[in-house]
Formats: sequence, C-alpha cells, structure tokens
Amino acid sequence: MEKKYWQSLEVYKEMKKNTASDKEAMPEFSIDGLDESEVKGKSSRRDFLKMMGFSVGAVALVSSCQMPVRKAIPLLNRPQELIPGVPNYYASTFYDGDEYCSILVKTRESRPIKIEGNDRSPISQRGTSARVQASVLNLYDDARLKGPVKSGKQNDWKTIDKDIKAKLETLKTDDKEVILMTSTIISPTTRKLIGDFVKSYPNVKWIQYDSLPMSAMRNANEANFGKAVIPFYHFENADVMVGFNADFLGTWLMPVTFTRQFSKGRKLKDGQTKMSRLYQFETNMSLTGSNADYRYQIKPSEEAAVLLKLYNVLAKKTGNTVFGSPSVKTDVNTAARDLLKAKGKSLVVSGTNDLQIQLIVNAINNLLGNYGNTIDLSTPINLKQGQESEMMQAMSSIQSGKAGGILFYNVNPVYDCVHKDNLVKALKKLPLKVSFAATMDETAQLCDYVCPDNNYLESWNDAEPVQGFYSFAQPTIRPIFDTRQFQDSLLSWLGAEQSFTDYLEKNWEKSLFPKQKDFTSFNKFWFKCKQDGVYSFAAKDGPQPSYKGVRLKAGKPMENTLELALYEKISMGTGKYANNPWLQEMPDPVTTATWDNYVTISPAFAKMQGLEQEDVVKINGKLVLPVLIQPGQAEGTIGIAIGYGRNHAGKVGDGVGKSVYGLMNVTNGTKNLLGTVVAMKKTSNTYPLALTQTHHVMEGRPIVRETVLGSFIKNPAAGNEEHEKFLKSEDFSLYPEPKFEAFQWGLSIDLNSCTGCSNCLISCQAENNVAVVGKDQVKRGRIMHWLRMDRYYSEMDDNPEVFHMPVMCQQCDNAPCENVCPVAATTHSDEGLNQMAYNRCIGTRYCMNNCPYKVRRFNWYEYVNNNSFDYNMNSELGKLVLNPDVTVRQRGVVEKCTFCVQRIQEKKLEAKADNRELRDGEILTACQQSCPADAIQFGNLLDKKSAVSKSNDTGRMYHLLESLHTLPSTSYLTKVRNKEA
Amino acid sequence: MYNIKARGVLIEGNKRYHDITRDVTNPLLSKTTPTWWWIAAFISSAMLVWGIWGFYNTIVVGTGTWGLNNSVSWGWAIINFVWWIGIGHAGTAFSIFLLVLHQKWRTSINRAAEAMTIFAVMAAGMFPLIHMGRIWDGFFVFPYPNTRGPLWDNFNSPLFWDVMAISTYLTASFLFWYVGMMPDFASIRERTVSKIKKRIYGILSFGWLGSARGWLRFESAALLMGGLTAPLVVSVHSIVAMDFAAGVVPGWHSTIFPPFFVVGAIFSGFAMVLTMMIIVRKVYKYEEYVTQRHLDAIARVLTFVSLIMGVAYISEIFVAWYSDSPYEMFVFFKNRAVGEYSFEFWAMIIFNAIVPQLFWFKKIRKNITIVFIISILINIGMWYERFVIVITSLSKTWLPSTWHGYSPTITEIAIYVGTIGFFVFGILLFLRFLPMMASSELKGILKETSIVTENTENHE
Amino acid sequence: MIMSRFVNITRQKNIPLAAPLFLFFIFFLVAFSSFGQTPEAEKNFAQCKACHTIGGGRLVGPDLKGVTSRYPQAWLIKFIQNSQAMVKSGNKDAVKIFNEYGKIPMPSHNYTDAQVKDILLYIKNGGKLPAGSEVKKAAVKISASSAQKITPAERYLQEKREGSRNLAIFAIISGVLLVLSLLDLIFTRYLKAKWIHYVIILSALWIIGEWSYDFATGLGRQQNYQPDQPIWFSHKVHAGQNQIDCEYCHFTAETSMHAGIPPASVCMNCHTQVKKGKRTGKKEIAKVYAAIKANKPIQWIKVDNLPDFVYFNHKQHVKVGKLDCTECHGDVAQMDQIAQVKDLSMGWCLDCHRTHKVQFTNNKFYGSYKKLHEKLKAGKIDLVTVKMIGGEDCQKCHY
Amino acid sequence: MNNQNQILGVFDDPDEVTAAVKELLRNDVQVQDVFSPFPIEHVWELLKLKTRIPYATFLYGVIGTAGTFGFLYWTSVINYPLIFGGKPTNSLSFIVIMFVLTILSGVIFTLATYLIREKMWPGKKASMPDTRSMDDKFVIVIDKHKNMDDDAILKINELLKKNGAVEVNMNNV
Repeated sequence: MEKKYWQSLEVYKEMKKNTASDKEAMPEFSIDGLDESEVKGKSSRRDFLKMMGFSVGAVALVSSCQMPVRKAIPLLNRPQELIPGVPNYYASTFYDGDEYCSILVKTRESRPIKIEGNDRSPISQRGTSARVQASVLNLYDDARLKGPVKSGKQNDWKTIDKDIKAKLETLKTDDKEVILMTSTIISPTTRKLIGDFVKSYPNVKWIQYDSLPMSAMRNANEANFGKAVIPFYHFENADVMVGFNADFLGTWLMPVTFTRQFSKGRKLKDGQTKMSRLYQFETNMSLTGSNADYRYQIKPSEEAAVLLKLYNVLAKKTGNTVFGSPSVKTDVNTAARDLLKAKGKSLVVSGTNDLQIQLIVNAINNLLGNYGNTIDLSTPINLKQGQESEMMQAMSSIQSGKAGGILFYNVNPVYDCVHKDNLVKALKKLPLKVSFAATMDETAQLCDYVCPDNNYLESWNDAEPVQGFYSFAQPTIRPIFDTRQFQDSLLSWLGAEQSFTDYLEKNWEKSLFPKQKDFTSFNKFWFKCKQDGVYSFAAKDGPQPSYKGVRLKAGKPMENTLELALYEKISMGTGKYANNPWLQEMPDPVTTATWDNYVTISPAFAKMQGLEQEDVVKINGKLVLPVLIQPGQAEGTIGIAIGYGRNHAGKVGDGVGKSVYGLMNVTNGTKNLLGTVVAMKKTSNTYPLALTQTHHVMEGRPIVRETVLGSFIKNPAAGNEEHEKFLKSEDFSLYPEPKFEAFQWGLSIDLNSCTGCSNCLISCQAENNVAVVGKDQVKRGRIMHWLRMDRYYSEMDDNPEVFHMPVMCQQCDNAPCENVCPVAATTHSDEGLNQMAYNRCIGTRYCMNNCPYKVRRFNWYEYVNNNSFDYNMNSELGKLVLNPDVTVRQRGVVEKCTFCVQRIQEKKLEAKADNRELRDGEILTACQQSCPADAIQFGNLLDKKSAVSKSNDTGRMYHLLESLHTLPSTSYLTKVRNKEA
Repeated sequence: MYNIKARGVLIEGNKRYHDITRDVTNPLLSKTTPTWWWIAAFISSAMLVWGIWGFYNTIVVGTGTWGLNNSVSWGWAIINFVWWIGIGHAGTAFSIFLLVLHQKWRTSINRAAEAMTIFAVMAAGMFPLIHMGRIWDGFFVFPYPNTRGPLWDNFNSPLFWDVMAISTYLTASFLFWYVGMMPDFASIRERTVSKIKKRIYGILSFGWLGSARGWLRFESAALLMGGLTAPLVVSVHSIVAMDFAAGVVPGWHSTIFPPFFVVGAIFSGFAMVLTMMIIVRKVYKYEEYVTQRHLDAIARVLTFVSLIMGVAYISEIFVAWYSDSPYEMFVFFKNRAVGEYSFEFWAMIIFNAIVPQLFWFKKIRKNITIVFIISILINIGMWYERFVIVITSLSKTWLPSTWHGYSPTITEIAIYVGTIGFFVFGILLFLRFLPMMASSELKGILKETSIVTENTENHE
Repeated sequence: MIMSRFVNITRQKNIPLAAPLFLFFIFFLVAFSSFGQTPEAEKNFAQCKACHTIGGGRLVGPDLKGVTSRYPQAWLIKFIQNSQAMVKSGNKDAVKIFNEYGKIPMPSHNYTDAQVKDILLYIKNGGKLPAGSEVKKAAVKISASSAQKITPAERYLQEKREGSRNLAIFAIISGVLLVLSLLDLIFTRYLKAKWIHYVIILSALWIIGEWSYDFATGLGRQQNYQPDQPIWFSHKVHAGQNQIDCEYCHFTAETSMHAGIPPASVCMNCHTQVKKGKRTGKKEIAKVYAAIKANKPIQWIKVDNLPDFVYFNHKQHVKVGKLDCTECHGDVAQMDQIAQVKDLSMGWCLDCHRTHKVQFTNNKFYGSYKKLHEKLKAGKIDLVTVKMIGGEDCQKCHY
Repeated sequence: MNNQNQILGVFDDPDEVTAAVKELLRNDVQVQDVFSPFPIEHVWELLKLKTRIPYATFLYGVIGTAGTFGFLYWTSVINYPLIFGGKPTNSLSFIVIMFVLTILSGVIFTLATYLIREKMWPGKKASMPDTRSMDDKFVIVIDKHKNMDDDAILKINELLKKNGAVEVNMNNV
C-alpha cells in the first residue's frame, strides 16, 4: 500500500460534527473522532488504547473468571478514513518560532503518535531534529491549559472575548498603543491576518521578538546588499566551509536542512572520493565543531579580529583592500589557502549576532565569489525576523505609558529577555495583558488573560520558511482541550464570522493559486498541497544583488578576562521545551549530560583553578552552577547553555538548571550569546551531573575507525586494517555459519555522515515507548534509550578530535546474550533478528552482562503509572503518545532495540496483502526515517542489490568489536576526515 | 586433597561410648537453653528481619533499589551468592572427600560442616531469587510442560545449569546430612524422657534400629550417596564459575575459572568451618572432640589451598599478559591492579594468598586466637575475590562509553546481612535441636583414636 | 492435554455441520459450472445479501434483479465501490437512489473493478437461479429448526463448563474423604482394612491433582467465556439464518489488525428496515436505536481476549493466510451468545503455525523464499508450513 | 517378626561381639541379628550379609542419564527448536545437565530404595530388643526356636558369657 497522505478537511469537519454533542460521554479529555469512554484499569502492558475505535479497560474481576472484563466499544459512526489498527499519515508543518521542519504525522486511532520527516519537502528532505521528534509529546503535556484563563482562573471564551474586545475598543478610542508581540511569523496567511487586525485596530503595533535574534546578519546584508534578509545557504555546493561560532549542524538557523546539505557534500558513496572540508573557529565545543576537520579555539572577543585577519590574508592574495586589524595568534593561513583554492565553492558563516562580524563575513564571501553559488540572496530565509530595536521601542512605550495593552503570541519574554526585571515592572502598568501561551508560562503568569493557542498538531496553518517554498499545516487531532488557535482568536476579536480554516483557504486561493501553473482548479491545488504538505514555486534564479563594500573593523581582543559564551543546546533550545521529558533526558551529543545546564571549562583551566567535575562555582556572585570539564573549550572562556531554569514550565521542567538569559551580551542594541565578561569563584559545594558517559576516550581500542581522505583515496579500506585481520581469521568457529531463508535484516551506519545530532534517539524513543527515568536514574547509569550516541574524544586534552557513534542492538548472529538467558526469552529469529520476548523475561540480567555492546536496558522500576517517575507515562494524557504496536515493558524485564520489528512486520504484511515481493527501502526504521544526514541504511542483507548490502560492500565496512566474532547485523563505515594525514 | 595422617589422639578425655552419647545428646535434651544462645539468636534474627525488609523493598519497589546499573547489572547479590556457595562447599567436602580418603579426623566436624553447607546453600539460593527482576515469574526457569507451545528453557545457559546444579546440590546434601543423622535421632529417641521429644525424634529417626543388616545397607547407601555427591562438590562450583567463564566479559572469559573456583570454595568453606568450630568447641566445651589436632589439620589444609590460590592469581595475570589481548591486559594491569577498585584487589591477594602462609609456623597454628582471626580474614578475602571478579570486570568492559562504577545501596547490604542472620540463626537452631556430632562415627573411631587407659574394666 | 481438547472441539463441531456445508458446496459447484463466474463472487455477494435480494423484492436496498440492464456497468462499478462519493459529487442517479432508500448510505466496498464485474455477472445470472433459492430456503429451515434445540457448539460449551464444575465438586468431595481417611488411619482406626484408606487417599490425590492441573492451566485462560452482552445480539440469527457474511459487519478484518466491532451505524444499514426480531421483539433492537439517539456507542464485552503483550493481526490471518473465521472463533453461526471456543493459548497458536499450510505459491511475497521454492519443486517437501518461514519466532507476536 | 522368644547377648565391646558371633556360628547357632550403636564390619562378613543397593544405584544413574538426554533432545531439537547465539540445537551443553541430573536421580532413588528395603518411614515404631544398643551396648540376637531345648539355651548363654557378654537376656517379642 502506498503511504497515505490524507487530505482531511472533510474528515475533520465530519468528526467535529459527530462528536460535538457527546461531550458528557467523555471524561477529562477526549480524542477526536473516538467515542471512547475510558474505562481505566491497571492491566496496562501494551498500554492504552491497544484496540482501535474501542478502548480497553479493566472494570472488575468477574467472580469465577480470572481475567478482567474488557470492553470493546466501537465508534458510533466511523469516519471513512479511519480504520482501527491502521495508521494514517498526514503531511504537516512544524514551526515553533525558531525552527522549521516539514513533517508527516503518524496517527493511530486519530491520535498523533509519531513525527516523521516529509521526503517531499525540498527544505528539510525527510530529516527532522530531536526537537521536532519530541514535539508530539507537547501535545500531550499535562501543563497545557485546559481552557482560557482570566486573572488566573479558568473561564469561558465568550466572557473573555467580550472583555478583550471591549478593552481593545477602549484602547483604540483612547489611542493607546497595543503591542502585539509575536515570535517570527513565517506563515503568510497569519501575516496577512495580522495586517487585517492592525487595519481594524490601528493602535496595534506588531513586533516580532526572537529570544536569539539574528538582526546583525539582516542589517549587514542591508548594508552590503540593500536587503535586510538572511540568505539561503547551500552547504552541499561548498568545498570548503569555515564556520565562526555557528553551530549550523546543531542549532543555528536551519540545522536539519544544513545537516542534510553538509552530509551530502561529504558522502563517500558509490566510489565517490570528493569530500568537502570544514574549518570551525569556535569558543565552546559545539556539535559542528565536533564534526570539523580543523577546529580552532577562539575567544568571543577575538572573533572579529580573527575574521578580519582571514579577510586580510585573502584580500592580500586577491589584491583587495586590506583593513587594519588587531593582532591575534590564531592561524588562519591554512583556512585561507583552502578558501582561495575553492573560490566560488566555499562558504564562511558566523553565528555571532554582531554587525561588524557579519560585515566581515559578507566581505569574505564576496571576495570568494560565493554569492550565487553557495549563498543565495534571492530566496532568503524567513526565519528570525526579530529586531531588537523594535523590542526596545516597545519597552520604552510601555514604560512611558504610551502603550495600553500587550498581546504575547509564542513568546515568553519574561523568561528569556535580557532585562527581565524591567519588563516585569513595566508590564504591571498595562491595563491589558493577553497571552496566547499554551501553558501558564512565566509571561502568562503576569497576564490578565490567557487565551491558550492550539498545539500545532491541532491547528491549520501555513508557512513560508524560505521565500517561494510554502508549507502546509493541518490538524491531526481535534483540540484536546478547550483551546483556540491564535489566529482564530484574532479573527473573533476582529468580529469576523469565518474560521481561520476558511481564511487560510481563501487566502491561498486568492494569493497563491494564481501564482502557480500546475493546476487548473483550486480544489486540486489545495488537495495537492494538503497531501504533500509542501508546495514550492519554481525557484527563480534571480540575479544576486550587487555588493557594496563598507569599512571593516574589529575590536581589540580582551586579555586576562573570563569570557562567557552562552550556547543553545540541541535538546533544550531556547527553553520552550523545558517541560518535555524526552528532551530533558536527551544526552547532549557533546557533553553527554542530561537534565541540567552547567559551566563548561577547559581541562587546563580546571587544573589551574583546582576545579573538578561537579564542583559548584559562583558566577558574578549570584549564579550558582556546577562545572563540567569540556575538552576543546577555548582558553579563558566558559560556556553555559541557555534554555534552562524555567519556573513555570510544568512539573517536568520547573527548576531544572539555571536561567542565564540575563548574562547575554548586549552591545549596540544587539543581543549576543557570546562575549559577556564574568567573574567566577569556586565554592565548596558539589552538585551531581547526570552524564550518560563517564569515560571519554577509546583507550586505543578499534571502536570508531577513521582515516583521512588522502589515505582513503589510495585505499578505501584505510583505517580498517582490523577488519582485514578479522576476515582472515573468520574460519575459526566451532559452529556452522548462520543461514537464513529469505531475509536477514541489516543496518549500516555511515560514521562519516553521522553528525551525532541525536535526532534518532528521540525518534526511537517515540517509536518504541522508551521510558523516561529522570536525572537520578541517569546518574546511576540506568538511562533507557535503546539507541545511544557514544561520543569519544581522541584525548582528554584541550583540542581533541571528537567521534560520534550511534550504538543500538547489533543483532548479532552469534549473540552472546542469547546463549545465557536461562528461560529462552531472547532467541534468534528466522530473519536474523535477536528477538526479545518481554513477557518471558524474568530479569536475571545475565544477557546485559554478556552483551559486549551494553545495549540492553533493564526496567529497574515500574516506569508506567509510577508517581516516582512522573513523566509522560504517569499521566493518562501523556500515555496517549504511546505506540500501540509496541509493548510497554513491565518492571523487571530487559528490553532493547528490535530493529523496529513492528515496522518490518507492517511492511511485510503490506507486501503480502498486495501480493508482491518486498521492495528494498520500503522498511525504514525509526532512526533511519528521520536521519537528516541519511547516515543509516536498512534492508535485507541476503539481497545483494539492497542499499545496505551495497553500502556494506566497501572497504570501509566493519563490525563493532568484530574480533569477538559475534557476527553483528549492524555494520559501521569508517569515518573519513578531510585533513592532511 | 591434602592427606593428613592425623594419627594419634582425636578424642581426648578418656571417653567411653556412653560419654559420647551423653555429650552429643545432652545439649538437645537439656531443658534450659543457654543465655549465649538467646543473645545470639536475638542478634541473628534481628539481622534476618532487616534482611526481610531488604527482600520486601526489592520485591515491592523494584531492583532499582539496588546500586546496579545497565553496565554493572550484577552486584552484591551475585558476589554474596558465590561467596555463600563457596562456604557451602565445606560440609560436603569434609564429609565426602575425607570419607573417601579415610580421614578419621573428619568425624567430629563433619556433621556441623554439613549443617553449615545446608544453611549456606540456602542463604546462597536466596540471592538468585531476589536478584530476578520478576521473581513472581521465577518458575519459568524450570522446564515444565506448559501451554506456551510448550516453551522449554535454554539449556545452553550457565544460569540454567546453575539452577539445576544448586538445587541438586542442596537436595543431595540435605538428604546425605539427614540420613547421617538418623542413628543419632534414634539414640535421642531412646534416651529422652520427654514424651514430645520422644515422639518428634521418633518420627525423625524413621524407626532406625541399628541392626547389622540395617548398618550394612545404611553404610552402603551413605557411601553411594556420598560418592555421587562428591563430583557435585566439584561440579557445582565449576558451574558457578561457568556463569562467568561462559561470558564474553574480559576478566570473566577464562578457562582457569572452574578449578580456580572449586579450590576457592573449599578454601572459604574450610575457613568458615574453622571459624565455626572454634566458637562451637568453646561454647559447648567440645575441646575433647574438636581437639587442637583437628584445628591443626584444617590449618594445614588451608595453607596448602592458599598456595593454590596464589598460583591461580598469578597464572590469571600471566595468561592476561601472555594473551596480548589489550582488553585482558587492561582488566588486570590497569583496572584491577591500579584502578578504582584496587583496594579490593590487593585485599584479596593479601588475605587469600599471603596471610594464610603464617600457618607454616607451628606456633601460629597452636594459637587459637590467631587461627580464628586468620580464618575470618580468609572469609573476607574470599568475599573480595568475588567482588573483584564481578565488579571490576563489569564496570569496565569492551566499550569505554559504557563504563560505569558501582556501589551498593542499603537494600543490598540489608539483604546480605539478612542472609548472615539467616545462616547464624539456622546454625543456632541446628545446635539446639539436632545432634551436632555423628555419635555413631565417633564411637566407631573411639577405639583407634583415643587414649583409653587399660584399667577401665570397672566402668559400671 | 490442551491439544487433545482442541482436537475434540473440532470433531464435535464438524460432523453435524457437514450436511449443510455439503449442500452448500453442491450449490456452489452447480452455480460455478453452469454460469462460469468465480466462486469469489459468490462469497463477495454474501455481503450484498444483507441488504439486497435478487428478485426477492426490496429489503434495505433495492432488488438487484435486472440492475445490470438498468444502469451502465461503469456506473455500477463506481457506485458499488464508493456510493457516497457519487452522491456527494451530485450524480443524479445516485442521489435518486439514495433519497429513495431512506438516505441510508451504502457502505463502500474495497472491490477491484474485476471483482465488481464478477459480482454483476453473478447478479445477472443469479436472478435466474431457482436452485439457489431452494438451497437457501433449505439452509434456513435447517438452522431454524435447530434454533429451538441446542446447537452442537453450545452443547460442547455447556458440557465443558459442566465438566469443569463437576471436576471441582469431585475435588471438594475427594478432599473431604482424604481428610477423613487420614484421620481414621492415624487416630480412630475405625476401618480395619488399611488398603481402603490407601485407595481413598490415592484416588483423592489423583482427582485433586487433576483438578489443580485443570485449574492451573486454565489460569489466565478464558476458554468457554461467554459473557452477557449489553444487547442480546444473536450471531445465530445474523450469521446463521440470515447468512450475513462475517466481514459485512466486521469489515476491517481484511485491512487491519483488528476485525473491528461494527459501529452502530452498520447495524442501521438493515435495522432501519428490520425493526422487530423474531425472538426478542422490539426490545433489543430498540437498544441500538437508543444508542444512536443518545449518541453513545454500545459497550460490548470483548469475548476473545489476548494478553496485551501479544500482537495479533487479523489482516495477516484473514486476508493473507486466508483462514476461515470459524477456525479461531468457532462456529459463530450456531451461537446465540458468542463464547470463546478456543483457549487462545500460545500453544494453540503454535500448533496451528506448525501444521498450517502457507499460501506459498499463491502469494508473490513468498517469492523471496527461494530455497524453499527449490525444495518444493524438487519434491523434498510437499508443503510449506508457517513454522518453516519463521512461524515459531517470538517476534512474530511479541514486540 | 514372629512370636518366638529371643536370646539377647549384651556386650560392651565391639571386638568381643565379633568374637562371640564367630564362636556362635562355629557352634551352629543361628545368629539372627546384631544391634550396635555403630557399624561393625566384621559382623557383616561373618553373617554373610550382602546388599545390592549399588547395582540399583547404577541402574538409576543410567536411567537418569538416558532420560535427561532424551528429554533435552526432544525439547530442544524436536519439539520447539530455538536458535541461541548461532549454536546448533543439539548442543554439548546437554552434558552438564545430564551429569547433574544423573547424580540427582541417583541420590534420590538410592535413598528411596534404601528406605523401602529397610521398611523405614517417618514415624515408624522401632521395636528394639534392647534400647541400650543405641547408646553403648552391643546386642546379639539369637532366635529361640520352639523346639530349642534348655540345653541349647544354656549353651548359647555360656557361649555368650564366655565371649564377654555382660548380660544375657530373654526377650518376648
């Protein structure tokens, strides 16, 4: 069966009709289209709603019967598309104010359970990020508001609409300003709607506020090109990339897109030997830095000087203007040489929000002729439109009393703005404060009205992340609570009768439909957009605007100061997802720490200060944080992650870590993460940090095998000599070689493509109902992730090379774990899988000991319905995210990666039902499906033409710990670094 | 086995047959229980109660109450299990090996040693049980016909062998022990005046008569059962060793393990016998039966076994070096010798291989206090040996990313203490209610091994 | 033991059922040979029969006699595949029919064009089929007469239930006897002949053991479970007398893991017309109306339960494996109240997996099993069982 | 037991018992049994007592081995063959289990045989000619036939006394 991209407008309306009248039948919440009265019982193993259309619950023990009575409650009326037990996929769009991704939403029994990447999107190309994967859990967040709130108490929409409308009218007549503060809005229809809103309330002033703005880049482009835009980058076209504090593989701008592009330029498939090279100059050890071929450590205050030095070297060689610059030690000659060699096929980016720096970056890129090749100004990125000046103006108008009201949409400035106290004080004066926050966040706490917005999975929307690329969002579930989409709120205050759904459709019909030429009828166009989730207009290769040079300058680097470099964590971002337990527990790919932020310091600095890991330090006399020793941290700097220290995020996120937004560097009106000068003092306390790894070097073992490009070209098996040795000794087995009938599932991981972004971890967690265990348990070494991201440093030194390696069950054919289970709970299947029957396991944990890869996980406690583990599996709402095809494991059993056997079985069954052979590439494991780097291949090893066989059929292939002769079905491809030997 | 020709006096004090009967049965028949017994029983049952709390906590809350983690998923429970099993080797080793080797000095010790075996194996058996994540499904380990297909067990698993071996060992040891006690029950039955005791011991004695034919069959059956159980002594700990040796964990995967474990078990078992007998002979005034000569014999055995242990340690290290495997070398030279747990490693070496060498000196063998202390040190050393094997190996295996330390929690400690309480309490019950020496065997050797002055005709 | 039970059930059930099945089979053959449509059409038409007759007058839907000449074939195919879409799109004829028949939507069917054509051919021919109606009547007669009596399936269930009750009573009596004889043996010594004691003790232990085994193996099993449903719905009437195809109501059996409990709207397909039952009158049917009116789904009691850690997929077994529903659910057509006939234990599943033939050569999917195909061709094996393609693997059902 | 009386020779010393038995046998006196607090091997030889328990034990062992192998082979090769770690289903691991279960069956059945042969069970009433034989006395039991005349009895008495019997008693069973 083809994957179905449902168009669902009709269905949606129908559902609404059907369920409108049976509210009473539903307990606390209801799921759209499902009339399930939840008869709750304790018999929840494969938890919750295993049965479709009917819910399962235990009522009581029937006198003579041993088993509880289970009820089978059918739908009263079944929507046509809804088949109990069969998943539907809807194309939609993820956009949270910072990050964009085109997605497919997998729904079962009308509830979204998993986010997959949408392979029809030219922007995100089937990739997702960890945050996108985890976003589905936000839908089932207990902290979500159950209805609109007036002065801290729940109220109904009618009253609140009346109140707000009245107040807006008064403010209009009083000619008081009303500030509409939103995150960057990339939805063209919403922008139009806000335009309409401003038209009927002319006193409304719309500002866009980004917690981490990129205004400097826009301003620099305005200065250089006359266009205040963020250009679109093409990392795949660049042969040499130089990054300055830009974590473009992890958090910067469009990490999913950039990861895909980056890995494309470095794939060594099908005999390809060309590979791009990445130089990274940075302060903290970022994910991008960990993937760099050459990494240089610079202090934030040096960045401009180093950039200018680079510019000057390049300018000298190309005969351009040279500007005076302060001297810095950092060597830029190698980078400059490579950049020059790759003129027009290179790219320099900086993530620092500083005008001077961005101007130098532009100058270098211009010098190298990158515009039009690797940088595209004609299709700019629409993200990050916020300008700090707007925010400053708004602040002053609130303070001066010019403003009378404020509306917050998708922003939380009380938490994440630099001058939080001023804002809080100023807000008190305003007579009208409205928040559209979905939860009672820090800002909403201070508002008179909270009009909770729908979750994005409950909303209609559109997006234009990059000019000309449209993306479509449709609801996959009826709003669970009495919430209303922000746009609908605006419409109702406008007095409009129509819903945003209609508004959206009309807008597309009017503004977008005429622009395209593929479809003759709007219905078809509309249907296609909903089905694909994306629509892009043929990119016009417009001429790049001409460059206008400006004078470049750089400040003198500071000396003998301690510079703070704040950074965004891949998991936590700006702190929006603080209440998402999956993300809280996701180990940072570089530090492997979970559930906290901390001060990263370099080993040398630690030695000098006598600091050890977990020692607590005081920063600027107030902020108290533990220390984490981070090899690769630039000398004279410390790093702290933002996004922590929420106070009103919800039960999971409250009080995790410390908020450091107040330490942002504000110079010349731009907010910058880097460069604040701080004072640090050691205290006598310690604070435990929950790291998933306690040892960080490979001890000379051939675990991650690597080579350099030069050697690889000479010999594709370079760096993989161990494998040769192994092949020669392979005959030494007492046992016959394992043979399989038709399928032997295999998985291949290209370590050269894998950036370690850890999206697969969360994808796996969502797919396989992996429990969250909390900080204390992680600290004890009991994290449950079936797929872990191992990270090794070449040395615990100041400038190590970093290796990322995803490790899941290797599905060995000679599995040591199988031999030792006394009760035959883990055996080998006919298809080469190492199968684990949870209900047979008695928990001797012998298999865990005997697994050389240590990929087996034990349920140390009952993680479901246990108040000690108050995460998503302890809440009726949170449990709705569970995949009904996968058993929820009981306390006392061992679990592990199954190669997503439920997906294998599903696709096999589809092929059987369609009376055809299984196609290669049809089965996608959860980790593979959403990998933005396309590093994972899965398929049948017996089929020599399958993608996985082909990728194994290179000199780079090896098995982890192959000398043990466990014969794993998972294989790795050596890492190749593009550097001189 | 080290053959000690303990010629000469094994029973001192001009005992006669009747004296032996009296000495053996009097503690059982006396109506008063000594105060020290009550104190010891109180302490040990308090320990047992704490252990029961540990069990309760583990079963109700989860194995998570222990200090284990995904890398070190066996901890104290397995250490204690192996330790107890080792101690449980002494009884059978005593009775059977020495029986087969015609060592007469076993007679006054073997019954107590066998009792020790029973309680130690029972204490050991608790650990695999409580160690299971789902103890309520523990019956899955037995291959019984079921409605699941039927689904049998994995007969390749050393843990399954363990289940078989230990349950067999416990059964066989118990039966052997019990059969040996039947004549003593009969003599208590005939000696006691209490009706209740007569009834109880009468039932326990199975109607033992002591006829010539009865003795013949008894001896034959006992010898057969003993002979069959003798290889079990070797096999049980070999199989326990295979739990480790069959694993791929560096530090475990070693062919030397089975003999090494068996010797270690006998070592710790004999040491525990020594500890116990020194106490028992003191409180029961059995110095005439358990003589200096007995203790001396045990001490000599310990010296010899300690040398074997030393050789085993050295050969393990040598093999690791000789293998040239970086993983093996890491385990021995980096992880154990100087790593996180080096204290335990060196304690093991010193207590097991070096301290017992003091027994070469006759003076030390004669000094009961020092012998007692050394016997306890050996038991501690043997505990550390299991700690070193289980924990250091698991904490740092193949992939450095998975390395993780381990320290026990209060629950694990409680369970361990609880089993000690159980053991002591069991021994106390044994001392109070069961004949603690085989009177028939003592009587059998009395003539050859005691100094009976010739002028004893008028013994009426 | 379990296995032998299983065999018993099959035997008891099949023998009395053979006669009507045989008749039906003959009818089948006749129909097939004389008119040439595939037997599949016959099966597919069973679904249609719920609402339509061929020359039997109007039921829920129109009489289909001559329908093939009234409308063009293409129109019919489209209508049968998805009538609602046609109505919505405003097709005049479709709307007309829709309005004429009380606006009861005809459910859409997942038939291919070829299948529909087959059915149409069947209708075309079937209208002229005197033999068919006779057989149908005969079948109805048989089941109607047996309606008064207990059907073999129910009798079996009753016997089983009585059997285990009897065993329990025996066990209690033996327990009492055991205690008595023990007391007598030790204390009172009333009976001089001791062998009587021994016989009593041994046989009592045997019976108690038998009962314990029965009880223990039945733990967590619900064989013979026959709960009262909220609506007295008779499968015997619907599936037996009226010959409604199972998949007419349990319509997702071929497309989903769940066979699906029919939504009340499916009931309404017929019960807008049929408002009175022969045996229950209006009372039970009224409950369906009430549910629809109150917009509250009917809370049926699930009969065949598998533990939560078992993954069972109807699509695999019904669509791919082409198993008959009765193989697991028993002869539902003979049951008024549904009961769990098989014990649904893992052993029972495996027993079938070990012996059941796979649709090996009929399904192209199994082309991947090249070695087995070679063996089959070489005559080394004469059939491929589920076991041979991994049917004994844990992860076929547990994940 | 028959209803005949017995002559009991009570001794203090095992060696004297052996001598007395030898003497009695030489004088064609049927020694019925000897009760002693511990086994006296010479007496068995003199009385020509033999036991076949070792043969039975051997048989049990053989049955145990074969039965275990049969069970293991049937379960893991025929009934439900499962693959563990790439090992063949018919594996060497069976040896360990066979070894252990052989011992188990040997021990249990040997004990059972012993108890059955000796007709011993819990609570059996022990009828002893002289209960002191449980303590420190050795008792030689001689059947007193109905047709045994006083001379014979006296002779036996004398023989016993001569060989060191402390007492000679008559016992009515």
